[in-house]
Parts: sequence; structure tokens; C-alpha cells
Amino acid sequence: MAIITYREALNQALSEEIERDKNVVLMGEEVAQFKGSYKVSEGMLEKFGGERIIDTPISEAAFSGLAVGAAMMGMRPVVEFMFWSFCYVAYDQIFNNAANIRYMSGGLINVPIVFRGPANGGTNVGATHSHTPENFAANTPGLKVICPSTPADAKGLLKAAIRDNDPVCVMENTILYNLKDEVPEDKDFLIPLGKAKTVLEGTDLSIISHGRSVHTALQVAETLSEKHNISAEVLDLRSIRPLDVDSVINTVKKTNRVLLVEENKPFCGVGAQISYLIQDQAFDYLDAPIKRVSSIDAPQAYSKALENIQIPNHDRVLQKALELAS
Amino acid sequence: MAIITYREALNQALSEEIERDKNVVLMGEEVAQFKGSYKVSEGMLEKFGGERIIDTPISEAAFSGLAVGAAMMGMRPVVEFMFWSFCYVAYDQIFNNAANIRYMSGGLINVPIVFRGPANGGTNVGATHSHTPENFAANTPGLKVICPSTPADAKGLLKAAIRDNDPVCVMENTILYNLKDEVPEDKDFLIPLGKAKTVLEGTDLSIISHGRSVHTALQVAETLSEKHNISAEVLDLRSIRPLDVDSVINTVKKTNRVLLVEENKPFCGVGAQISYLIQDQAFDYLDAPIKRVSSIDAPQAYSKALENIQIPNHDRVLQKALELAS
Amino acid sequence: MEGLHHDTDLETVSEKPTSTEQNFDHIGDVSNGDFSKTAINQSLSSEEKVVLYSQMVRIRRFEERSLRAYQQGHIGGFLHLYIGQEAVAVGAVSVMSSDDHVITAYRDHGHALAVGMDMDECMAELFGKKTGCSKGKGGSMHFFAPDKNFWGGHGIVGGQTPLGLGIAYALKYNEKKGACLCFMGDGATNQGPFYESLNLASLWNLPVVFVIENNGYSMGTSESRHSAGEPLAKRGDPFDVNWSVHQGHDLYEVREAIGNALSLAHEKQSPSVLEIVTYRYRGHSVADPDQTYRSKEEIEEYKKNKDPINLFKDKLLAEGVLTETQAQEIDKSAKEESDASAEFALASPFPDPTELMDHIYWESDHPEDKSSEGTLFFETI
Amino acid sequence: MEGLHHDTDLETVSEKPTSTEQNFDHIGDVSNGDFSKTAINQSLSSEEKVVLYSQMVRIRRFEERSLRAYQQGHIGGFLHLYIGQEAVAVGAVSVMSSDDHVITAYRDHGHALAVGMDMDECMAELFGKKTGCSKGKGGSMHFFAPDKNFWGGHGIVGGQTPLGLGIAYALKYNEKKGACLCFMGDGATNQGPFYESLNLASLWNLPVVFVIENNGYSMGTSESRHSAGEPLAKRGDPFDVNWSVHQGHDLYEVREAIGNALSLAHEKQSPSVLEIVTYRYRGHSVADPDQTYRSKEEIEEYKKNKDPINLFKDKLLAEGVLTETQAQEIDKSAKEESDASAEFALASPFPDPTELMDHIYWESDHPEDKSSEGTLFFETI
Ligand SMILES: Cc1ncc(C[n+]2csc(CCOP(=O)(O)OP(=O)(O)O)c2C)c(N)n1
Ligand SMILES: Cc1ncc(C[n+]2csc(CCOP(=O)(O)OP(=O)(O)O)c2C)c(N)n1
Ligand SMILES: [Mg+2]
Ligand SMILES: [Mg+2]
Repeated sequence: MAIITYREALNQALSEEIERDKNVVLMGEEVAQFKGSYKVSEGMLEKFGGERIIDTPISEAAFSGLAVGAAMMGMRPVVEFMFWSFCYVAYDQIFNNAANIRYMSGGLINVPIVFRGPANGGTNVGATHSHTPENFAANTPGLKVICPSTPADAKGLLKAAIRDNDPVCVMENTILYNLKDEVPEDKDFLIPLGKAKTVLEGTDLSIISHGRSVHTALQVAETLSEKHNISAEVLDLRSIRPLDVDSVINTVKKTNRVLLVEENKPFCGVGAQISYLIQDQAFDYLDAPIKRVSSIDAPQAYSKALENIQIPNHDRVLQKALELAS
Repeated sequence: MAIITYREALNQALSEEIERDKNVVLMGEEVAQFKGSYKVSEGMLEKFGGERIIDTPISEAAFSGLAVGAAMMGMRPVVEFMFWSFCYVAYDQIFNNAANIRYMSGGLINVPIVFRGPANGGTNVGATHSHTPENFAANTPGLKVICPSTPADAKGLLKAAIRDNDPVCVMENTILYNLKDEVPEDKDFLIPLGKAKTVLEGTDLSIISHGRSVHTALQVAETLSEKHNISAEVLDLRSIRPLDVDSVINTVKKTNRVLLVEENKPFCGVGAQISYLIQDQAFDYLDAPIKRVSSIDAPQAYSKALENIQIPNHDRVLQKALELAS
Repeated sequence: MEGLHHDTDLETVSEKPTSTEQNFDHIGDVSNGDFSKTAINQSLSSEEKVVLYSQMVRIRRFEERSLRAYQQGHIGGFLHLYIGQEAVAVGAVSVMSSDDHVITAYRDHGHALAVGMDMDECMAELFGKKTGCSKGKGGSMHFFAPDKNFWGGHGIVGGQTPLGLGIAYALKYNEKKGACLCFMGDGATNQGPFYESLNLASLWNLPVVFVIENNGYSMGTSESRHSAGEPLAKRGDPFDVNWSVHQGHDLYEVREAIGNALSLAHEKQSPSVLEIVTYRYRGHSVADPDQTYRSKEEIEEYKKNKDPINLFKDKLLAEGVLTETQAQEIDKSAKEESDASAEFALASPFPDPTELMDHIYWESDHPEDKSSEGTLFFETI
Repeated sequence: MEGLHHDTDLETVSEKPTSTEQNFDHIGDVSNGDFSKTAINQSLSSEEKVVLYSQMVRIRRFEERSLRAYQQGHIGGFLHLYIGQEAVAVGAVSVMSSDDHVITAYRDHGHALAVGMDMDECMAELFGKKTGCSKGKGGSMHFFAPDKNFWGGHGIVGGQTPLGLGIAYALKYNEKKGACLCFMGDGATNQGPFYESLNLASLWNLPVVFVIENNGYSMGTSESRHSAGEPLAKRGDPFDVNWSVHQGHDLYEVREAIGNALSLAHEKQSPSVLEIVTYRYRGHSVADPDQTYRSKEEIEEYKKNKDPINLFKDKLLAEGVLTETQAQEIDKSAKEESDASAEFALASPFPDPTELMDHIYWESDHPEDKSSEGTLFFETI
């Protein structure tokens, strides 16, 4: 297996699916001539031409809706948001049109579309550019949501999303774009949505996480075993909706202690939903209350001195883990 | 105290505050000449004139943003959404501009604005018109959210919201507009945000709810006591953010069993957050897992045959309550 | 100016757009306002003309019947009637070719019947029945018939404009010689996505025709109270989108205008904005008491002088292709068909509670082809 | 046409808008393109002219210094430089009166300094320091100074246009004789809320001036690739909003255009859209390698022939109100001021972690006046 970056893995997934299916196109701001504002689509315009790799004006509502309309007609558009934060100006097209048209038409129509882009903080871009709307999307029946945390997942999940016959929101992370790891070359390498992954086996507590927070969780797990002789299991949800509830419950039953780590803001974040599910289905297995580490409950701060504390970092997670394990 | 409808209570609150403070205006679609599409502002145009009661075109993004800009300048606009569902076309103005400008300006600015309108299902208006975005708003630091369930609360909470110096989202319910009850006439009758209300004392289980679901909860409590000799306590949250966590924890400590009832869709709904808080702060007081009844996890259906089942109704809530109590 | 006649202070209406009201010749040279002689209308056989007439009558009778059903409590939620505007949908659809598509807003009964949906599935949808076109899931605002190139029925004002653009995009991408007719109201021109769509339509040269059905009111707000600048079609101008204004009470004129816009889209893939001036007789929805924003006289004037059905009937009588008795038969059978559809709807079963969970995801509707794992639903029936 | 000169294939640039490029006379009768003689510019004293010159120089030096600080790793996130466009902000702000207000997008350093914010608070904000104008919370895109009628600094493209409208609305409501200058980019004209705002501005007659700073590119997308129809200012036309196009490299012309739009807003409360053609020398943001969408020659041509600072300097030299030595001193002190601001920023403390929780709600910042109860925050530091 080749070792490539998360960015290259996304590029491979997109390129392979565009080659595979004429109905797949990529559209968004600066994806073509500019090679993508985060260079995810580098080289694709040259390779596939302007018919398949399409630069748009700053009209998220119109091009998101355009892509939904095209998907209704059988195309499989991939819409890139420069930041997922910009879905706020296209909200109706995603959360009403993409999500509801199948239902409102009594199943006469389906909307095979992918909305993708980075949804994360940590790069000091401030309150308007750091939203993590995976909880909003997952709250919405009709939408699916995935948050790949590794290059291999980025490729396998994005390819599965593009082949999926329903709308899928793919939430990436600008900080992970340079992350390198092994990625299968198989053109049919797919990771099914809704399958969590135990990225570290452990016995004393379970850290359940998604997206970049998974890597923070792994660092903390290392500290826990090295410095505190605590064995943490780390579960990467990978997909928020569908959600791998079984894997969540299994790790709880194994360790009896749970720490939820995510970049979402806390109130009604993903961790809130997971907490409900765990206490509902594994109540008697819990030796202690479920704990959470989310982003600090403030609009995203610009100053790195603040934002480094605001997003779940090693020390905040470690502290909560120690409280939980003690 | 006079007995008036929820609709009249809102009208009183608006009228009194408009009389009290020149900075308060009401704007939205059909609020003036048409008297409000649900007649909430009936008579106000005649009383206060077109300067204070303002009809807008169907431009939610522009008039929401206009109101935010005016609030930055010291006005106190009340923006009516014909349905809260339409916030999806004004999302950025509410969830970025209203919510973040104070923070991004380091506290130089505050945004005293009220966004109000109905946010409910149950009237067969279908998937696009039945959203309940209280969880989205409450997830967003910078915004406050209230869901009045009675005429008195509608008046006292809306008046408090208008006098509040921060953005407040007031989520009403078209089905409650005709609900009649006693409402204080005092022009300074205010109900503080963040104060829940125990609407029924009980000992065997706690039903925690907000909005119209509170009335369903009360009906179920009646059935429980009459037919099953079970004493249910009913807590009306009234305000989602700020949230009266103490009252939530107190009722849990009293009854040791919790049923959460809401119209929100389940994944990352308000009940998910409450579940987390309860198990975190009252873990040892829980005799059983927290249970939830939310809307069925599908886009809102049009057919009343379906929607009557989709929203939390007496029988669905009763069934869960009995499971919990047994 | 043609907007003004919608204000409560009535003005006489100009019979046809003046030259300042278009940047493009969407209509053949018609000096006297008689469009019956233009090529596209000349090509109509007597039978075809009668069919067009009966379609307008069917739509009106269907809606009148649905109104009664609403009053009888069989229909819930909203019911937005198209009565008065029939010539627009019928005229427009009548000039479509096989690769042309339609999308519209929530006032969609007329377009649905015009594209050939049958009364039964439409009435049953209004009743929220399993036999409805959307199986009771969509209701009045959300009729769909993809097999008839009809893509809804959309409840969020202006929300369908980017969708219409996308349909046009897909047609062009697949090298089909087709276009999308995207209907919208005058009030919908105040939703931002419409302008984003105009820019993209022109920038990418997409075969979309935005048809503004200007009935003069956005709910209770007259055009002059909701929109600055006239005519509304001119809003396409700065984007170099062809635009023009037409009278919607004359089915022949509608056919001429839409026909020309469609050929422009077919030949050059150029988008257009057509403003078609029309009028609704009923309140915005059945819930609208209709007492605050227009005079009874205004409504009566329209019914008297501009009723699209009467006007077309008179033309056909004059042309000798229709007789009074025929007209009465057409009306009679339209009423019978409407009554039958109401009976059908009434007799049809409501969807089963378990159907709440159908049609949410393609995948959950096709378990045999399921590719994902895990839990998709978090509160089920 | 003036858009074309932004395409990578260069064309010669017309020195002033042709008559087809405005629907309203926003500039006095200036035959030869020399705006120095118009009343608003005649009224300038020599000292005032020198101040305007030095302001442009200060903005450029400040930003050049901030670029170095970014490269040294002192500044995070985005840094959008205004270099090349200085005459627009300085010229516009120079004709404002006390009740006029400003709001702009994320490329806001020039406007901030033009309204009188000092370099220290601005540089410190870029450094994310407690001493920054937004206390380190906002960063480059979010400068604010309400005390100077400056309302930001907004990161979401087009998101400030309704806010600017609201500022104008509040001014009119409070019967102030003021207006709001709402700056935006050429790319921002493709955001729907701008059109909703144009309609409301005209419908309600609000004193707002939308100033499109057309630097030819929306990030890496040239005007002709992102917008159909020219000029962009004409997009105000269908809403009956006054519009015109002007050259932004001539500070005198900017003053004339903005001055006239402001008096129109003051006297008649009429809104306007002014397109001011300008150019940015640097990449879209410091992160933009600037290699995909324009030629080095294009940039060089601007620096050579259209640099607003050089052009104004030459004018002042010719007018004899400025000498070379003065100019050098101005430049020297601007550099020193910039360096000092960087030192100030560097020496300033970062915000304390607990400050994360400040400025979220007015109420939590004023515990003494707290009216609500219950929990406001669900994960705190
Ligand atoms: C975004 C949005 N805002 C408001 C509404 C409520 N609403 C439904 S129809 C309507 C008036 C639309 O008028 P127009 O576009 O002229 O269409 P017409 O009803 O005349 O056919 C309004 C305000 C909505 N459905 N969507
Ligand atoms: C809604 C939204 N979409 C995309 C972006 C990302 N973005 C920031 S600036 C920009 C280009 C804007 O160009 P223009 O309006 O011409 O302003 P300029 O940068 O030239 O000053 C883009 C696409 C954003 N901030 N907001
Ligand atoms: Mg209308
Ligand atoms: Mg630009």
C-alpha cells in the first residue's frame, strides 16, 4: 500500500469515481483552475477537463441547489464547500431540498449527492469559519454524515459516499489534509458507512470520538498507559449517521467507563446523543457517569492562545480521562 | 387576571414593549396590513402605524440581517418568521451575525434582537414547514432560546426577551395560539429566561418537556394517576438556553425516573443534551435509564394519519411512561 | 406599469407589453394583440384547441372540488388554489417537447394536471391518502411526477429556482435538446437564490426558462409593496438574461411566449425570464380571508374581463372550433371527473403507520441493496 | 467592459466610465478625467491633501509589515491584504460626515485605518493579543470600532450587505442625516442576500451606498468567470437603485463619486450602487500562491500605471502641495509607525484562557445586571 496524505486520498477517491462514472462531477469555488483552495482537487482539471471539474461563483445556495436538481435527474454531483461553515448560506438547499425531496415525493425521487469540505477549528480562522455542523446534519432524517479521520478512511468513505444513492455530508478537516498513512490502491476500496473502528484496544475506559479528535484521543491513551498505567480503548465513530451503535455499546460493556471527545459545541452535540444511547442501552454496565470533552462553549476564538484551549486538546482530555478512571 | 389566548398574550407583550420603548419595532411578512398570517399582530398596525409594524417582502436573509444591523445600532427589532422553518434561508444572518458579532468584536457590540414565530408540527404542513430548530439555536453560543407553552409564559417570556440585551429566539406553536388561560395584566410582568416550572407535582417519575409537548405530558400524567395510580411530576423547561439545570436535577433526585418528551427530531435533539446532563449530575439517583419520546425520525409527513403518530402523542408518551414506571 | 394594475387602486390594463418591457423579442410580430395567427398557434388543430380548453376547465373544476373537500375537513394543512391562472400552466406545458421539464412552487395543482397527472392521484394526495401521487407524504404543495418530467411542487418560496437550474444543467450535460420551465411567483423574485441562479444560468448558458407568474400579490402584499422597480422580468437584465413581459389571460399569447423561450433554450441554450401577468381569484390559501389587501371590484373585474377560460372559449366559439353544447359537455365531464376523484380519494386508505419510515433513504427502501451498516433511525414506529 | 481588463489576456483600460455605465450622474461633468477641479476636491486644503496621501501610505506600510509578521509566524489564520486598493477606502472615508457609517468584508485593514483606528490595536488584533481592537477574538477579518462608526470586518462573503442595510435603516428611523457605506467585493455580488438588500433599500428608500470594490477577482476567479453581464453596478438597475462605475486608482474620482452618492443618501435617502474598479497586488490571502489566474505582467502593469499612491503623489507634486522630501518623510514615519505597532503587538500579552468566556452574551459580561437564571454555558474553562 502506498503512503499518501489525507488530501491525496480524497483526490484519489474523487478521481477514481469520476473516471468510473460519467455522472460524477466535482463543483465548487476554486476547485478547478485554482486546484482547490486546499489543493484537494490538484491536477483534476487537467485530467478531466472543465466539464467534470467546475469552478463556481460564490453562490453556495444556487450551486448546492443546482447539484440537488442534477442529482434528481440522475447525476451524482460532488459539491465542495470551501468550508462547511458556508453551508449556512445554502442551508435550505441542503436541509430541505436534499434531505426531504425523496420523502415528499413518496419515494419517486432519490438524491445521490455528496456535500464535502472541511468542518473544523484549530487554524485560527475565527467564529464564522470554524463551524462543525455534523450534529445539525445528523439531526436531519434524509441526510447521512461521515467524518473520516485517516487517509484510508477519507478514500474508502468518500468513494462509498459517492456511490451511495442518498445525500451524504462528508466532513473533513484542514488540519488532517497533510496527514500521511497507508491507503489501499484498489479502485473498489470502499468503507461502508455506519461502521465504527476500534483504533486502540483497551480495558479501563473507552474514549469514543470522531474526526480529528480521534488523534487527540490516541495521544491521550498513550499518556494514560505510559504515565498512569491506564488502558484506554479508542473507538473512532467514522460515521455519525448511520451510527454504529453496536460498537459503541460493546466498548462500553467492555470497559464500563466512557469519555466522549469531539470538536462539536456541547449543547446538543454528537456526544449528547451518544450519551443518551449508552445510558439507554448499557445502563447497568456504567460504573461512572459518561464524561464529555467538547469545544469550549463559546463562538470560535481567533487568537491561537484561546483556540488551542477551546478545541479538545491533549491536556483537557487527559484531565477528564483521569477523573473518570479514578 | 384576564383569561386570554396565547395569541393575544403575544400581542399584548409586543404592544406593551412597543409602547414602552421607541427602539422596539416588529417586522416580518404580512405582520402589518394582513394582521399577521396567524393574526398575532392583529390591530397593531392601526395602533402603532407603519413605522413600528413593518411588512417585508419574502426576503428572510435581508430583513433578518437588516434587523441585526439595526440592533447593533441600538434598536430592539422583533423579527417574525411566518414559520421558524424559514430561518433556513436566513441561517447565516442568525447563526453567524446575530450570534457571533458580540464575540468577534471583543464585546464592543451587543445585539438586542428577538427572532420569533411558530416552530412546530401537527398541522399537516409537511416536511419543509414543520422544523423545530430549538436544538440548532441552543447549540450556538451567543443565542438564547425559549419555548413558551402557556399564554402567561408567552407574555412574560416574550417581554423579557425583548428587554434582553442579547439575541433571543422565541419558538411558538401554531396549535397553542388559541389556547386560553389567565395572564397577568401588569405591564412589567416578566418571566426570567432560564427558569423551568414544575407544572405538576409527582413522586414516581418525572416528565421533562417543553413547548406544546408539556400539554401532552400533562394529559399523560392524568391518565397515569387515574388509570394506573402512578404519580408523575411534569417539568416545563420553558427556556432551552439558558437552561434551568437545577430544576432538572432536583426533579430527578425526587422521582429517580425520567421521561423526556419533545417535538424535536431525536438525533442531537434537546432531550439528548438533557440526558447527558442528568446522567452526569444525578447518576446515582437514576433507578432506570432515561427514556425519550421525540418526533418519529422521519421528515415531517403531510398526511394527518401519519403526522398524528409522528409527533409525540398521548399514547406514545403513555406507553413509554408505563415501561419506565414498571 | 403592468404591476400597478394589481394595486388596490385599480387602473386599466395595457393589453400587451410595450417595447420597453423586453430586451428580447419573445413574441412574433403581433400588432393587434391577436396571437391566434402566430405560427405556433396556427399549427394547432381544432381538436388540439379543444383539448387545451378542456384542460383549463378540468383544472378549475378539480380545484373547486378540492375546496369543498377542504371545507368538509378532508384536506389538511395548506391549499393554494390556481383558479384564474389556468392559461399559464396549460399554455406553457402545451408547447413543451419530450425533453422539456417542469418545476414549480407550492401552487402546483394546475401544472400537475397540465403535465398529465390524473385527478385521482392528485385529489388522493390532498386527502393524505396512500393512493396519492406522493403517497400522502407531500400534500398540496408537493406533487411530483418524474415520469411526466414534473419535478414538484416546492414549499419554500424561491427554493425551486436552483433546482430548476440543476435540471437544465443535467439536460445540457447529457446533451439532451431540452429545457426546464421553472415557475415561480412574483413574491419569489425577492428570494436571493433566484439571482444567484440567474447569474449561473447566464454564465454557464443553461437551458432554463424562469416563468414568473405575476398574479400581483405575494400573499397579502401587492407587487408595489414587495418589489422595487418594474417590470419584475427586468431583473434578468443585468445578468444578460433574455426577459420579457406577457399577458397570461390569453392562452395563445402564453404559448407564443413560452414557445419562443423554449426554442431559444433548445437552439442556443440561452436562459430567459418571462413575466406572465395573471391573477388569482381566491385567497392566497384557503385559510386567507382575503379582506385586507384588494377590493372585491378588482377581483370581479378580472373575472369579467380577463378570465382565461372564458376568453379562450369565446375565441374558440368565434373560430368555430367549439360549440356551446360541446363546452357544456366539457364542463359537465370535468365536474364528474372531479367528483369521481373526490370519491376515489375518500374511499382510499390512509397510509399505514409503518409507512412513516418509508421513502426517507433510498437505501432503507432497498434493503436488498443496502451497502451501509449501523443505525439509520433513532426513533421509529 | 471594464471587467475585461481583469482577464488574464490584458486589454487597455478606459480611463473613465462611458455614459452607458451609469443610470445616474454620480460624478460632476469631468471631460478630461481630471477630478481635481470638482467642488468636493477643490474644497481640500493642501494640508488635507497631504493627510490623505499619508493615510494611503500608512495603510500600505502597515500591511507590508503585517505580511512580514505573518511570515515570521506571529499571525495565524487568514491575512487578506488591501495593497493596491488604498485610494478606495481613504477616498471614501474622507468624504463621510459625522453621522455616516462604514461596514465592510474581511479585507478590512484599509478601512479600519482610514476611519482612524490606530495601528497598535490593529496589529495586536492580527497577533491575537489582548490589546487588539477585538481583544484577539476577531482577527484580521473582524476589526470593529463602533466609536468610529466602523461596524466591521465580516468574514462571510456578502453577509455584511443586510447589516449595512440595517445600519441605514436605524439612521433613518432615528431621523439622523447619515448614511451607511457598505463595502463589498466583485465576487460578493453573487451572494443572494445582496439582491434582497437592493430591493429593500429601494423599496424602503434607505440611505445605504453599496460600494463594490471590483478588483477583478473573486479569489482566483476573474470577473468574467464568476459574473454574467457587465458592469456589476448595473445589478442595481432593475431595482431602480442608482448605479455607476468609477476608477479606483484616482483618489479624487473616488471622493467625487462617493461624495455624490452620500449627498443623494443624505438629501433623498436614496440608495446607490457604486462599482469602483481597483486592483489587489497580492494574492487573495497570504496563503494564495497567486500562480493560477493572472499574469505577472498584469500585476506589473497596475503597479506601473495605476498605483493609487504613486498617482496621487504625482498629482500632489504637480499641484505643488507636496515635495519629494516630504513624501520620503511620510513614508519613513509610516514605516516607523508600522514597526512600532509590530513591537507593541509582540510585547502585548495573549488573552488569558478565562477570556474565552467573555463577550459571548452581554448578560454574562454584566453579572450585576443579569436578569436571566439558569445555565448559559455547557463546557467552560
Ligand atoms: C422562504 C419562505 N418564506 C415565506 C414563505 C410563506 N409563503 C408561502 S407563499 C408566500 C407568498 C408567495 O407569493 P408569490 O411568490 O407571489 O406566489 P403566489 O402565492 O402568488 O403564487 C409566502 C410568503 C415560504 N413558503 N417560504
Ligand atoms: C459565503 C462564503 N463563501 C465563500 C467564502 C470564501 N471566500 C472568502 S473571500 C472569497 C472571494 C471574495 O472575492 P471578492 O468578493 O471579489 O472580494 P475580494 O477578496 O476580491 O476583496 C471567498 C470565495 C466566504 N468567506 N464566504
Ligand atoms: Mg403572487
Ligand atoms: Mg474581488
